[in-house]
Amino acid sequence: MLDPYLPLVLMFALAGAFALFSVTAAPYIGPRRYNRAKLDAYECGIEPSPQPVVGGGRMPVAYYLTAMLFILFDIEMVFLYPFAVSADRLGLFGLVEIALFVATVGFAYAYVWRRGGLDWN
Amino acid sequence: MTPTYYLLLSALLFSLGAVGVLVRRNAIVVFMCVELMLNAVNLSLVTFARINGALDGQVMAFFVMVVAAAEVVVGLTIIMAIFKTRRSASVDDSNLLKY
Amino acid sequence: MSTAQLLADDPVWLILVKVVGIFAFLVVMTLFMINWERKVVARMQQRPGPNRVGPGGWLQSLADGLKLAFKEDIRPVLADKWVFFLAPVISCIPAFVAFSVIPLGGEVSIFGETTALQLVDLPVGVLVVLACSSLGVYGIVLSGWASGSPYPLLGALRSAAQVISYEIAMGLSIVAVVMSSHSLSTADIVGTQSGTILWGALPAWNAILLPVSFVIYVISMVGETNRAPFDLPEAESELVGGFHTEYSSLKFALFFLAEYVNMVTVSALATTLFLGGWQFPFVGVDHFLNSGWWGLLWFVIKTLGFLFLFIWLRGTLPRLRYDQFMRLGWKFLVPIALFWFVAVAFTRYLSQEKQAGNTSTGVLLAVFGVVLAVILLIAFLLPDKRDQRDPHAVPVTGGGFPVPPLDLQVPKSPPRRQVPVAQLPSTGERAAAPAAVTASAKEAGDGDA
Amino acid sequence: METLLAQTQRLQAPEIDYLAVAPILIVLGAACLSVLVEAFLPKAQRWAAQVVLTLLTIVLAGGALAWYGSSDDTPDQGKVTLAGTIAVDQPVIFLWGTLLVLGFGAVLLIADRSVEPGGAFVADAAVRPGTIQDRAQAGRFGMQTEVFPLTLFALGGMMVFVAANDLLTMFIALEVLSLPLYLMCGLARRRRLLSQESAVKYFLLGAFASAFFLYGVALLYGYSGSVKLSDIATATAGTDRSDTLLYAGFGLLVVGLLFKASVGPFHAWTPDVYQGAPTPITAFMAACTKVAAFGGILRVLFVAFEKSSWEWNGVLWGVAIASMLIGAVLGLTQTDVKRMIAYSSVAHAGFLLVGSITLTDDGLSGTMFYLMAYGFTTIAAFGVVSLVRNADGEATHLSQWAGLAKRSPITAAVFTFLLLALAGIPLTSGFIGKFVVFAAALKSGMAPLVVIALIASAVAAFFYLRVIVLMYFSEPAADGPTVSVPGAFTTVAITMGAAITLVLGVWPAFALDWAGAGGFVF
Amino acid sequence: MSWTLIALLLLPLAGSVVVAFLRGDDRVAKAVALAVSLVELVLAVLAWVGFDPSSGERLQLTSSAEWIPAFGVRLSFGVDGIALVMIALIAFLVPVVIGGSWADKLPEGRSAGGFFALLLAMETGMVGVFAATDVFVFYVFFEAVLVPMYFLIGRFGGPNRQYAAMKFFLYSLLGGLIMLASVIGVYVAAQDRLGSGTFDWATLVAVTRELPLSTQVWLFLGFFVAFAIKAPLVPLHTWLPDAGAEAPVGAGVLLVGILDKIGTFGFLRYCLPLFPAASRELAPLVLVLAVAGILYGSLLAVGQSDLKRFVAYTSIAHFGFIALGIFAFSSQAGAGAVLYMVNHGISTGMLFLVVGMVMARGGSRLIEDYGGMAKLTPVLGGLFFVAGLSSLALPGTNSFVSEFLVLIGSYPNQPVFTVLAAVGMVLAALYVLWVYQRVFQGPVRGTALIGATGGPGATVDPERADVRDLGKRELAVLAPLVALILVLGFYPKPVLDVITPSVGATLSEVGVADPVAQEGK
Repeated sequence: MLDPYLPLVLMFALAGAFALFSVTAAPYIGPRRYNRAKLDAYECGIEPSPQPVVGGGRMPVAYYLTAMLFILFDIEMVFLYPFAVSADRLGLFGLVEIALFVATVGFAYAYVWRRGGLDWN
Repeated sequence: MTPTYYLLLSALLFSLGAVGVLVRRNAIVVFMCVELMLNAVNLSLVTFARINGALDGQVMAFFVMVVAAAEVVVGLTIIMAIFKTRRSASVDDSNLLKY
Repeated sequence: MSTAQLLADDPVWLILVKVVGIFAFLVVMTLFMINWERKVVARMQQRPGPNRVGPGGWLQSLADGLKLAFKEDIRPVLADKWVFFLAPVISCIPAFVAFSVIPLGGEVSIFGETTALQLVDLPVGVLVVLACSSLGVYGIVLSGWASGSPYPLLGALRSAAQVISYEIAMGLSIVAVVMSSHSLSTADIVGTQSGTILWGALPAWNAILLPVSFVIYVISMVGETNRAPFDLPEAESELVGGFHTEYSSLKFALFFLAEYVNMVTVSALATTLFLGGWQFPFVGVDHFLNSGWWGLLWFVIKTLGFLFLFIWLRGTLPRLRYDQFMRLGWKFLVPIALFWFVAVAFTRYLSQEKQAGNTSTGVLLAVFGVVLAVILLIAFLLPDKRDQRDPHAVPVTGGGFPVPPLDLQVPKSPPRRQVPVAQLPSTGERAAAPAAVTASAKEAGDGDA
Repeated sequence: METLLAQTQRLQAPEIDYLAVAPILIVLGAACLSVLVEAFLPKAQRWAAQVVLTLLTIVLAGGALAWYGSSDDTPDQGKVTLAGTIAVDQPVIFLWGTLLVLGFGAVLLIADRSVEPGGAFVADAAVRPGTIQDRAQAGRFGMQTEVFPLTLFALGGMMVFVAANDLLTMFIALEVLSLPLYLMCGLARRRRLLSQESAVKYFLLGAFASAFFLYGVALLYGYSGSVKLSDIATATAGTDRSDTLLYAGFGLLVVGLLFKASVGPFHAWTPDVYQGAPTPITAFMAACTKVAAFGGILRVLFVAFEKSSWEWNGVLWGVAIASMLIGAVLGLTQTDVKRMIAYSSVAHAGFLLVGSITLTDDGLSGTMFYLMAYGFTTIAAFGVVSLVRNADGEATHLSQWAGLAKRSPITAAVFTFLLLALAGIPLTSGFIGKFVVFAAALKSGMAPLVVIALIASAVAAFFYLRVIVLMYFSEPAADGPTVSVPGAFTTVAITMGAAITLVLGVWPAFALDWAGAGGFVF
Repeated sequence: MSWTLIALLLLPLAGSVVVAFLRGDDRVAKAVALAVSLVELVLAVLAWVGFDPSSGERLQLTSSAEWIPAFGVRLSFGVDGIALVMIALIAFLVPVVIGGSWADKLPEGRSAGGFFALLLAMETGMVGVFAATDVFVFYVFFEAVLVPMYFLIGRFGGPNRQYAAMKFFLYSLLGGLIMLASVIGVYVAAQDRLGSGTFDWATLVAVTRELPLSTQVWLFLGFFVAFAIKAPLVPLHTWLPDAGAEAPVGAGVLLVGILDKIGTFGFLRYCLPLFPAASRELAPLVLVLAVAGILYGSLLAVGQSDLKRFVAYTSIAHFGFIALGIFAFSSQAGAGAVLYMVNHGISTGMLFLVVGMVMARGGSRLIEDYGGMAKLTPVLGGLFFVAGLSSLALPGTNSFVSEFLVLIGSYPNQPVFTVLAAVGMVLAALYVLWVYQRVFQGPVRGTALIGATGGPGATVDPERADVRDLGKRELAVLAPLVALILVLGFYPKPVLDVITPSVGATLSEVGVADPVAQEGK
């Protein structure tokens, strides 16, 4: 009996091989004509700003907030799935617990909402 | 594959994380090293669950993930706050507190 | 014999065949989809669309793809070499892997081997899809970050924020499906959708049983794939091309491929989760329409239906503003999905109790009502009554619009041509200028040793 | 796979003794409620509502605890509930009671707005330090009221931590108590850079330590096949398992715990965090975290590792000695009051560890009594520290305390009393605490450790005395700080701490009886 | 249940609180303090009368109450003869000190109320130390008494007071903590033997003497170090010159006169009865220290240039005699040692007071700043001489009796040490007389006196000098001391009667053969 995950690995390998081949081959297949402007960052024709964006680029805090919220809810889902699978067996206890769980997340959610964490102005 | 290899891998990852925490200077990198440690533990937990033929290790991994997530949220907040002020996330730049 | 057991007996060659088959299916679907999209949109806009290359113009996208391969591969000087190189790969692989768990059809026989038309049936099947779509985000973020250019970075951020935001709604909507079929296995989920409800009037599809989940899923699947009207990361007017602005040649093609494969995957997943998968409605499992290779046909038809929806939306709807888009996701879909999840959980419990003949249903109904009311209250009523703005308060979120870096000053043009020494200003100023640049670079750097 | 499925089939609802865990439920429930208050009340009403809610919660939880503790139905041995994850026994009741009262005092300090206009907490944490807005917010009469729900969550986490009967619950509780503390450290209204820096340090080191703890949990799980303390104890009794896992697991686990308890040499965060955090939070942290951490250490050592004690005893001896010496010696060099108390807490942690590794009933009750005594003294001490201020906020540099007795004899007298208690002079709780712990240790044959501990406390006494010398015998500095007249909240907190310090020193019988009421159940 | 001791304990405490709240008006505070201390003296006399040395009861005037049942700690008080004389000494010295400090110039900003409140608080502590019959309670008082003394030195002392106060406190605390280890050890031993722990002294005596020698030695050392620091035996004495020199005069009297006696009292009350075997084993060590103290203290006293340090070093020598007497293990020497404790309190107390009066006039502590003072202040000079003679144990003064008893009693057991100690007597004569000669004899000279009389180089006319002789208050303060010096010098029997049975009981507990007693048979 084969490991049930083998097909996934094969799929991964095939897709990876294909993608890697593409990115590796690309420079060799295409032409190469040096032009300094071409290698600058694209900023709509403006001279690119001198500071490097990599590492130092700063972004609105809201993105961090979204990332944190995502983590919160993603983890919530991690708990909802096992419950969902065995919901019928858990009966009233499981139901009450999961309702409490969702409510707890809901409190945090309401807090974030009310305090403007979800606003993009 | 014997589970021992997973345990060794987990130990290795944990050590890497620990060393990273000790030698790296960027707060965010340090923080990611801590997360690496937590995930190394997850690997251990799941492997042990497999060895013991029980589910609870995997359930624990869930809890660890939750904790890791909460840590990420809190940690990012704190690090961002100080980063905003100092424009540097280097641990060495935080040197106001010493005797 | 369950699908999982069936698949477990697959010999390696059969698995390889299936892997290659699915890969080919996805690539072909992509090529077809691009063309189809252009044609349909063209028709909607009263123009013919591509009609030159190949029969009826159907080879246009293939030609485009080949053309891309022969374009120059550009890597900006400021880009992070390896991450820039790997990002398309990272974005591409999960797109393909996610499709592995989709059941394309029922039990068939391939070269004498009895098997199911599915690459793999895992007990955590649905999670694989979700996991892969999460992994795909890395490709997006890393590509934007590695480009070393502000537009891709902001595009990537937007895109990532969008994908993860809608992934929440998507994940929550799927929970209800999982609850009704007690399994995360895609084959099981398809299996539970056979049969009919309401005395044969309707198929027992989850789309009908769980309409709210279905709607949320469909909306979020469009948001998740960054498609119109949610194609904000590629909003040409604001952000040029989004996270892949700096990419060209085959690397760009890979992003393109990944996007369309993702579309196919989410459509296929929608089919699987909500439209009974490969099964033909109204007839029993044993009916000949549900046997053999027929399933593949129904599956493709249903999937194409969803794909058409994508095109239709693109041709019809204007693009949303970013704040509208995030509001829709976070303030509408997520609370409704949560509410719906709890409601489904209660309803299932109630019906279970009723079947068991327990009489305390009334009490439970009351509990149900109270909990619903509480959640409703939280989800809808109170948060909309916005706090009075504190005049002193500092906005938590900051500006959400695509803005150039916060401390943007009009930079001094770096000298392109060598200026004759005589024309240079005094040496003091000459020394000062580069120093300023390094100082700001140091300031902006993260100080990592 | 089949066995796993079979396990899921066996899932069933656990028994819950709601009365026993009522204090936890009340505190954590109120914490959620508090979040909602934060979300829905207008800014102007939040402070009042939060203070009332928080104090009421603690009182209610205390009431529930008292009711449960005195009820006839309560088994004397204590009981294990919530599917074996929570044990409510006599030590837990004692520690819960201590935590709640200490928490009450800390909340009073947190809530005070008279000493510093608007309270010790930043009005708006999002404002960047050092900017114009920051100076404006420092003068505004408002504060980030999120600190109240955070306090309640931390308190709830502490309560679960001391009652956790398995390591996973313990880990979760550890995080529930730590994460809010990390945040609270960064919320000071003044000296925000220091405050934020302390938060970062605490967070990074805390997360590092909890990773160690967790790896220890994983290894012990591998060793014994369970994370229940009792199962680990059973496993250590057998001999056919991998000792490597046991030692490594125990070591890592204990490192995590010792870190939380700021036992040297795992104390590196303590001085920085104590100094940088807002003083009410420092008080909360110093008192309650110490109680919780040692509650956890006691339970882990007593329940899970009693049988293997000969393996680790030597190591913990060394740790205790190191902690006492580090705290005592490094404390000598400090020039900041808060840092000094931090080092003193490291030394005290060493004393507590001496009591913890006795593994006797006397050691248990002695350590718990010490915790209680230390907690109240510390809360009051930090309350006093928050009163001594100059234009920039608190004046914590020792030189600024010179001649304080002349400006404010009562403050100086109270602080002197508290310092004497920390030094362990008779007629204060500190003396009785040291006495009971050392008596237990001596009884377990740890005479050398006791002697070292006594020498360390003599050394430590030096830096307490130095403060007294400064306050009483030195001439006041010309631009010295003023002593704020404390508002009702701070007054109550300081009075409570000092009075209990005195009562426990003069008439400790009731507390000793309570602490010695029973052992752990598992 | 006798209330005398409890009253003795509570009265000064209450007085202290009252005085502390009278800080506004110094005169009232002083008056109240004096009144309280006089009432205390009356109470002490009552206690003396109530004590029956011949009854055979070791501890009398006992009282006891529950305190910490978990550890068997009881608030037990009682006195034997030794403790009784010490309490009487306290009650006698405190009013003297209050009178002596009546007109002290306090450092700027300090109120007299605080000073007297601390004095009274210390009186409670000292009485408690001597009256406690529960080891735990003893320990509590032992430590608690440090605090008021610490503040007395630190707040009201000389220029170097911070250092001195700190040194005093840390030495005592370190000793106390080491003793704590032994206290706990004794408790644990009792718990092992009796099943339940106790701190009752009488019970413990029965228990600990059964302990094996090695245990006894360790526990003994714990107590011994604490007491050796208190009664400064030589290597542990360095705090005393500093503390004695920097302390205000009144506090210095109590420090040297009473507080240090806690150490020698502790030897008698705790070290010997609790650990007889260890005491016998370690007696030579103690004797070496004692004799070293005598010689070292005397030599340094000879070389001192500072008056207060001079007194402190003479005390170190005297404590050597006391320790010698105690650890010579004969009833004569023991009784002599206890009597010496009383006498030393009186004579050194007086010496301290007189030195204080000299300093109050000259404003300097250095001997070289004085000279020929007897011309200006003949009465003061005379009294200084009396105190000095008492200190060098001239026959006819109180100290002679005790020193003689010590030497006589020690000789049969420890001839070598006794002979060495006798050398100390010679040195004592040297240092007392030499200091007297330098300060009081000859022509008026020295910057302190000249500064006080009209500038450097001025010819001092005794008739017109500003340095006045003793006033009425000062005479009243010194008179009782002189009286006692003389009375006890000629008729020490009442005190010895009280002391002897207790000393005898102690020695019988040690279980050594008493050569003097045997001869007497």
